[in-house]
Amino acid sequence: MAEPVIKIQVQHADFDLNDEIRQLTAGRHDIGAVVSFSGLCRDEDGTLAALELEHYPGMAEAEIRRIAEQACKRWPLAALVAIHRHGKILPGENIVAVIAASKHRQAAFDGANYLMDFLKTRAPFWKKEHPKSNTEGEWVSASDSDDSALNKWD
Amino acid sequence: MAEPVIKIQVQHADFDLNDEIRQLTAGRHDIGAVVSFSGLCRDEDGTLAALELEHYPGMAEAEIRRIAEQACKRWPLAALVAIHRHGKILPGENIVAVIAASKHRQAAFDGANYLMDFLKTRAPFWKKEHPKSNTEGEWVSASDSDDSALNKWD
Amino acid sequence: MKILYFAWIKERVGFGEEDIDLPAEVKTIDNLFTWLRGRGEEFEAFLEQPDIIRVALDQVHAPERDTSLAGVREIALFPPMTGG
Amino acid sequence: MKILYFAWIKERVGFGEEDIDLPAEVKTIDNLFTWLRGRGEEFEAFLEQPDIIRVALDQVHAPERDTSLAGVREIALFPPMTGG
Repeated sequence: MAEPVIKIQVQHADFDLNDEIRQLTAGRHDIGAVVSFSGLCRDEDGTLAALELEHYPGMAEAEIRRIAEQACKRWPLAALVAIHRHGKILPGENIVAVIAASKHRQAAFDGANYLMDFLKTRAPFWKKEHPKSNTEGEWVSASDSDDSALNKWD
Repeated sequence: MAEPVIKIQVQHADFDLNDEIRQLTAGRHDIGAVVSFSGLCRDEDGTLAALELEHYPGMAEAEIRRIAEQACKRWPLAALVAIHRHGKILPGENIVAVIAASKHRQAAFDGANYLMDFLKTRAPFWKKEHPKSNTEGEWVSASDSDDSALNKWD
Repeated sequence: MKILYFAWIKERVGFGEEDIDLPAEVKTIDNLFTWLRGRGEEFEAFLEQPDIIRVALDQVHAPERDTSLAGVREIALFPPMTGG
Repeated sequence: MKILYFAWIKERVGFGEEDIDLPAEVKTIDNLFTWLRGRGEEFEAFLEQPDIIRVALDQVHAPERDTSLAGVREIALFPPMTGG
């Protein structure tokens, strides 16, 4: 298989998964499976005005790239894309997308899942919740379940 | 969580993953994770003119729905979509899409992966390869690796 | 009884669908296979390896060959699935 | 040395970035924490629980507190990540 294509973007703008997938499969006939993950801003209580996503420019891209390179060593991937938004994000909007492409489906599932698990705990992004009721927001605490999700890759 | 939304479509027309995901998340703020799988027509040798997908109308939809209902019993899914194309499909084109939505990411990954594994071996579809060199096509043989992929769900 | 054939089985039989009155002694899938073999060499040919033939009764997989056909309206015979 | 602060650490310190000449005795991350504590109560406050502070040296995670700062141009201090 050719060298995997890795594309990492940190941006405020939203993304179109279909376009992203079309770009990475265009002109290639060796990709049989594409798995995408999108993470959305939840608000089950209806109390959230917006999320604010802060990041460490430079390191955010570099760290996701390091994780993507690890994934490409572990599975035969044709392409791996990660797009993480920053700035203000409203309930129901996209926060992050990961796309993994491979010849066969299990590598694509595992590659996308692995990249998300490590991105969650290692990529320098921080969420602040701005409630509708309150002008001052609160920083989200890191989740133990995100840390323990990494155990499945040992 | 509300009753999961299940949508099964068997059609010749292509699909737009972004539109499908937008439809199932529209107006909902309880979905934090969406995983999509798309299966594409490969042709690494450059010898394939087209795939022909035959199916059993009625049973194809019913069988995928039975698998989707099993997945919804096993994981807390908000929505599960499967779209399977039939008829003539060219190299690089989409064959199938599965989308799973949930509050958290692992359920979405597992739901999509499970639905694909069982769809592969239980949904009544058959592929015939029409080579560029030959007017008469050949039916694809079932794959042992697809059968053994089911073991991970035991 | 409506009987459906798919993929290469349909090609060997020469048609995809038939409506047929099954004799009273055809009570199970096994009985059906035996009876079909007697209908001509196109049926014998695809039933040479009966273990690989999949059967659905009223659009539900029926993996056991001693399953009764009582009350069934639609039988489908097809090779292992290769979709997805 | 460039020092960056993120998220609630930035809010407590009051700024996100500074250029500063570290004294020669600040040779490790541990030394840096000790020295920062002496700079005022806004630094003491965020360093009350030093174990939860993450450190990156030149944009690479540095989980060990005895890691040397020799040759480093950019140090970042931030809370556990909550992206994705």
